[in-house]
Amino acid sequence: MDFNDTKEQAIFRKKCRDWLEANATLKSESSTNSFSEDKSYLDTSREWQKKKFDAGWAMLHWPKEYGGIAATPIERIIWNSEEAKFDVPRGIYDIGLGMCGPVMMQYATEEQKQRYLPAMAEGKEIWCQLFSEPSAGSDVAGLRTKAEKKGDKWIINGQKVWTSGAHFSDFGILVVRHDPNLPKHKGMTFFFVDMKSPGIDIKPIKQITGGSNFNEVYFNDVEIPDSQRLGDVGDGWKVAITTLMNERLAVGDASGADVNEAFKWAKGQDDMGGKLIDNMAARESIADWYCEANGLKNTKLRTMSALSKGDTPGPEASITKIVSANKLQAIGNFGIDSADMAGMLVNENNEIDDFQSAWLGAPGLRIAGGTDEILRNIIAERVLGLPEDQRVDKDIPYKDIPSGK
Amino acid sequence: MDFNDTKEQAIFRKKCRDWLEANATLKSESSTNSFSEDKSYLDTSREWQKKKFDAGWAMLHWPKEYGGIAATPIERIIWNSEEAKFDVPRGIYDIGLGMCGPVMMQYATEEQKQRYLPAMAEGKEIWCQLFSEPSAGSDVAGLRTKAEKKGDKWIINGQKVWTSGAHFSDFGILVVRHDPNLPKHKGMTFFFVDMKSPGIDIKPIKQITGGSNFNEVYFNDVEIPDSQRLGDVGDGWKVAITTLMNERLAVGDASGADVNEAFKWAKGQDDMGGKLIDNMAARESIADWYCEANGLKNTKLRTMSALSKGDTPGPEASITKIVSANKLQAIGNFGIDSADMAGMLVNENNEIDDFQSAWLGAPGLRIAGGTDEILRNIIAERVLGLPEDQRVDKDIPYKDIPSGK
Amino acid sequence: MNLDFSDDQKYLKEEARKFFEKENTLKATRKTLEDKLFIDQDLWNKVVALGWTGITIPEEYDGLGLGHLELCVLAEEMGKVLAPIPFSSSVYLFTEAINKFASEDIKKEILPKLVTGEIVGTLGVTEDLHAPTEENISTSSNKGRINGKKIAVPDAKAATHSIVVTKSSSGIDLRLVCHESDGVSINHMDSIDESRGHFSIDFKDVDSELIGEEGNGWECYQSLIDQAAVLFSFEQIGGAQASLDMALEYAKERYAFGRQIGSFQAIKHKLADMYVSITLAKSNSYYAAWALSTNSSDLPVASATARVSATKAFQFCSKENIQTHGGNGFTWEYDCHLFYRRSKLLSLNLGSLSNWKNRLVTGLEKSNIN
Amino acid sequence: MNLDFSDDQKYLKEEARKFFEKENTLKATRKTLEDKLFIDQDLWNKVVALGWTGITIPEEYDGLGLGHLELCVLAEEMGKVLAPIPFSSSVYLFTEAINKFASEDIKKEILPKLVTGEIVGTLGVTEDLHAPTEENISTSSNKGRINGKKIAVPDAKAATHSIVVTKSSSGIDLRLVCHESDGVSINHMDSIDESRGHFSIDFKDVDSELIGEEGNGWECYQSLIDQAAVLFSFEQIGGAQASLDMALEYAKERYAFGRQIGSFQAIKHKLADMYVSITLAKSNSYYAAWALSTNSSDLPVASATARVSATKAFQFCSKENIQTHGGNGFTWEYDCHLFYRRSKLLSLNLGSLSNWKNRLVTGLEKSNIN
Repeated sequence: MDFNDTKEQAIFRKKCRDWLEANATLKSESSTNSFSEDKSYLDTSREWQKKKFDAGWAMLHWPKEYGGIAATPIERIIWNSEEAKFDVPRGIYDIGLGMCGPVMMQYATEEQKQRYLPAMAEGKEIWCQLFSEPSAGSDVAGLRTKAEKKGDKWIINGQKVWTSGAHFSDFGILVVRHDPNLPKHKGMTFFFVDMKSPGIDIKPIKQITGGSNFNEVYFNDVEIPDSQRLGDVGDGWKVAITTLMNERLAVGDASGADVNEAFKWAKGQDDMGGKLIDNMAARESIADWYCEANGLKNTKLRTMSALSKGDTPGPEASITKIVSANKLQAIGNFGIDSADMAGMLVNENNEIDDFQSAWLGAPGLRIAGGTDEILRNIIAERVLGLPEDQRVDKDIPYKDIPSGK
Repeated sequence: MDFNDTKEQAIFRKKCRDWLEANATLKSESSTNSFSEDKSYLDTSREWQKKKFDAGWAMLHWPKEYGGIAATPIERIIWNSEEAKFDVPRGIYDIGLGMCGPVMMQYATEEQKQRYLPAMAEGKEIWCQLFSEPSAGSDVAGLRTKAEKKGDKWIINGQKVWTSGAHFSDFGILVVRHDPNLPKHKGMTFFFVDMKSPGIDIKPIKQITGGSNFNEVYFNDVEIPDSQRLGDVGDGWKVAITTLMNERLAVGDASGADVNEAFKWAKGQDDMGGKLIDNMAARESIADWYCEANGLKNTKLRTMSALSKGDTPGPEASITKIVSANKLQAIGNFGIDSADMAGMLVNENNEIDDFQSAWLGAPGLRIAGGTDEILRNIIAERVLGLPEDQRVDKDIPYKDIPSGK
Repeated sequence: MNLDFSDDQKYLKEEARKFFEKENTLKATRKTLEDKLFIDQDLWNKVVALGWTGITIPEEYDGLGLGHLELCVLAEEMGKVLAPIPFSSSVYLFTEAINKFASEDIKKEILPKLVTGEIVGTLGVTEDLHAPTEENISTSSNKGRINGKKIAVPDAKAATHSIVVTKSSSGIDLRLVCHESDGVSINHMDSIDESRGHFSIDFKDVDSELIGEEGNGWECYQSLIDQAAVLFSFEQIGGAQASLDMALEYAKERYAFGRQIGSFQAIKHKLADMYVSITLAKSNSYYAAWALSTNSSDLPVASATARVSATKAFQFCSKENIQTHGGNGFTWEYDCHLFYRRSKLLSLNLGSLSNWKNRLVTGLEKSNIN
Repeated sequence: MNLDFSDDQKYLKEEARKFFEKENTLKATRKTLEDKLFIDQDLWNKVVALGWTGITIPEEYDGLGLGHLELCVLAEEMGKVLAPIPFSSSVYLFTEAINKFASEDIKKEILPKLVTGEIVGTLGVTEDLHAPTEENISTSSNKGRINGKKIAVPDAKAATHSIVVTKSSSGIDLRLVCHESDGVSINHMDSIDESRGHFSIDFKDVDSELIGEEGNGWECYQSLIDQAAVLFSFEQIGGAQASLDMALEYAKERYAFGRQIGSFQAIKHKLADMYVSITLAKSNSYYAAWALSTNSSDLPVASATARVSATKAFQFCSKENIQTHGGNGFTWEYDCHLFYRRSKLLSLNLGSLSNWKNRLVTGLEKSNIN
């Protein structure tokens, strides 16, 4: 066991570091680049992506012909850990590069790859993902959006939901139902679509936090050329599931107030009857959260160790979200309660505002990218090898599956 | 709202009280009658039961012809609450009078009722219940024990398990499978059986506590006259389910160390660094347990209020067991931990011994008479009206239901 | 032996339920929150017209002269619909303070106007980002003149008067302030539940009247929140029950994997746990209601027990109601978050959960049940 | 970047697994508990013969001179089978104490015999029904003579020597005692896990030798348990993993309602939660193992973190393993309770969970990560 780089890794890390120092500034208290969706942030994101692309850092694990440098997984980890130390824009390209890129890489024609992948890596074009539907959340395969073949085109009608960045995306990946008479998982087909196509209508969704990071996307007779089909007709689920796996791996640690913020706050909080940190109940909660936070951190380190040995990562991402989203909710609640009645007040105190955001945002994290319940099922079935739930939606035509109203 | 008796209730309570004071002594620190299964305890139990029977208190809600005084539910509650204050033996007759009596009352012939009920009420004959089997626990209806009709007799072969008091019981109620070709719930028939019949073999089960309050009961070609059948052939489940409901109502509060014991202990426990009760973590746990304990107590009071208005009781028993069994386990663990390393030691300190018994006994309470999981299902389905789990064991012959090995 | 409300009280409860339903109150709550109205004035006027602000006020002061049990059943119904009105501030706290501790003159002056709605009250105690204690109160009263600042005061804008917890040479005093007096300035403060407005009140040499004895203000305040905690617990039970009802309805009509999601044990057992938490809280609140209505010496422990269980129940049920609704539960459009927000407001008002747990055990120590 | 054991260490782990399997150790554990043998002498002799008692002992004292990482992998395997041997007492605590703090003479005398098994050690600290503290230790040492009584000392019968935490004029001293010395009497004490014997040791004017400096015994003891906590956490992870494995096997082969019980979400999610708790504990223990093996300044916080997560994981998994087994889990015949009992022993030895949580935060305060 050791936390030192190998000689090669050290050299590579220095290379990353040198370039980053030359082209960006280290994070600090006054760091400005927190994720947002306004124009200015989009622009700085594009600039930074372009800069990285020109230097070969944009998608370093991609083959050279698409703008990468064919880096190893561990080199990619090294780059990410170094880039994370700098005050650079993040988030806009995560879905495109993390989910759409891989699926294009696997299923698009050579010509399409040449056309789309470099533009994606360079940041010229932003991509989004169109899977979930109002009646297909945890059960994504329950999706209804229709695709009808007309000549060499497909006509799409229906509604997608929970699409991040739909309004500033150029393209999207899309899974739809081409035949409701086939069994649920066999009647789907996968496409990529130009988000500027006529008939696409985008409405933002307001969340309980007040923010709007997601959209509803309506399809009214939207035309997609058959050439933009990814995988065979009927392979939609097979293609989608690989993407979903990437999402589950991408869904990282819940950002927001964590044990360090709770600890720091508890050391300062004092009602003249004593410091909160000396309250054994608060103390034990902080200990529990510290164990969870570091359990996740060290689990990631073990995953990297495995990666650097060439093994493939396990189901850590599922664990990470279950643990960190619930921890976030508990810590937010702890911080709010510690201010007693004044815990209600917004904009009085930055730390309390952070605890409130945690408390309001956590419920979404417990749901997005797989609810606590779905993730426990995944762990039980894929990791522990337990049987799947009794299924009533298999081997019968999709249209005959009970769906309420 | 008030906690006073009505005039009639007060008169009745005094009547109970007077008789009890004349025939028993109030509970005290030195009370001796804690449940056990030795001969002496059986004898004192018989004596006390006889005394009550002669005075009409034994089964006061039963009709006069079977030894009761046709008391109202609230009168029964008053009697129980008064008797509970006295140092008298309890437990031996609970199953017989609580479960076997009612089913005999409902299904036996008049002749049989005359023969068995008064003897049961008087305590001359002890009854037990024979439902569970090694392969039929939570799923009681999965039972396998065979009954074959021979002339006017039935021949029983198989094994029952978790039978309390089997070794000192005179009779038992029994549900068996008379036809494995019928669907699971339709192929069962219900009997009462003489526990002294040839072919019955009883083996005690040792629990993790070291005690043995239950038995395995083996049936080898045991003969039961058809006249001892309760309900029609094939009605076994219908008869059993009414009994099981009585059991779920009978399964009371988890006895053992409760919040008062934890509170008392915490006030005394001191490592010279301060009293445990001043540790906010311990303090908050005690508050939580107090809320649970009193929530259950007050729920019972609400049930009695309903009863005294002539309403029928709800699902409180299920709640009681889920909450109190888990509370017992937590309090036991709290008490043990509070003594640090010495919490391991048995027979050093009575209070710690109590916490250890709670910690060792609670796992059984979370299982007996319906596991936490089964009880949550009951609440979800019977109280909240949620759909039952997907069933794969209905409407097919019992013998075709998957059962592992 | 009867731990239940009387038929008359149940009738009043049913009337209240129908009233709030007819008024479409949950919609009004959303509008109040979204438009930052701080209060639904129209709904409040109707509640006053029904005489509910005078329920516990003796008839000699034009009130209905009823008991606290009637207040409990109303509280539960208001909790179910998150009524956006200053009922708790004005009735559970202000009115009780006047009723219990004020001089005959003040009672004569104030109580009748609370019945008519000419006067609406609230109570100001919090000053900083932590629990108020006898030691850390700094708002001063000197010869009846108040100087200082209270924050997070609910409903202060709608209120014409406040009871203010102040520090004087003789200790803690409760003092009555009219919001129209010189030197009073009231400003809105943003909060996580805007369906009930919260405000700061600045006092610059403000004239005031003493409520209760000089120096016994802290005891008075403690007995006031012992009482109010029981009524809050009924609002919390109402909110918890409404959250469970929403979750149940959704679990029955929402399908996934070809089944009602309510047929999956993960959901069934979650909702069963909600039911258990509500049942425990309800039973404890019933007992506390009895203790309140009979002025039992059990009240401090009984109210803390009701408060702790009801706070836990509402927070748990509103949280897991969102989870049961999945993505929809996280949208502004669904009502789940209104209950989640209110559960937090009610858990903080009167003091946080851990403070009440501590208070419960302190009560046990005093009443040494062992 | 490598937070994993080396291939050699993994090989050693696999060897240990095979060894304990061949020895049918879990059966031996049950026999030891049922027959109150306190230790499986035959298994212990074989463990000694394998050289495992000398793993961290330098070669100059006839040890293998390996590091703590090798000890970690062995600990995990011993935890899986609840090995009924004094390994933790003698190796994690006694041997480490001699190795780290004893004089050269004592090392020369003791260490080689620990390798051969002629000497077996334990550590006595507890005196009463609460956590030992620097203040409440009363066993006295005066000019090297010890008077007092230690209780709940694990493996004392099998041990030839003890390290005893004593109070002297200069403060707390660690002192080495030979159990054959005059004035030592050792008596068995009943406990909730008889698969490891616990004893009282009476000291009547017993001769002893100083370990470490006079008066710095408490610091030495603290650093000893910082180290031992890491090794205990690996035993706990082993036990937790074995509990999950039992539950998994049962959930797959047991049928109810015509289905494997492992197909019900109530069971699936319970086992998923076990897996999560084990994964967190394992990762924290790996990090603590690194801190131990490199003598990092992180050790106090890292070991407390491993200790707290591993204690929670083993207690949770052994408890819910019984629940998963239903009625069978509550029988003496099934092995579930052996793990439940051991989870409690390991959670108390070195001090209770809440003490370790407190210790963790104290460590954070010292290392002021903020």
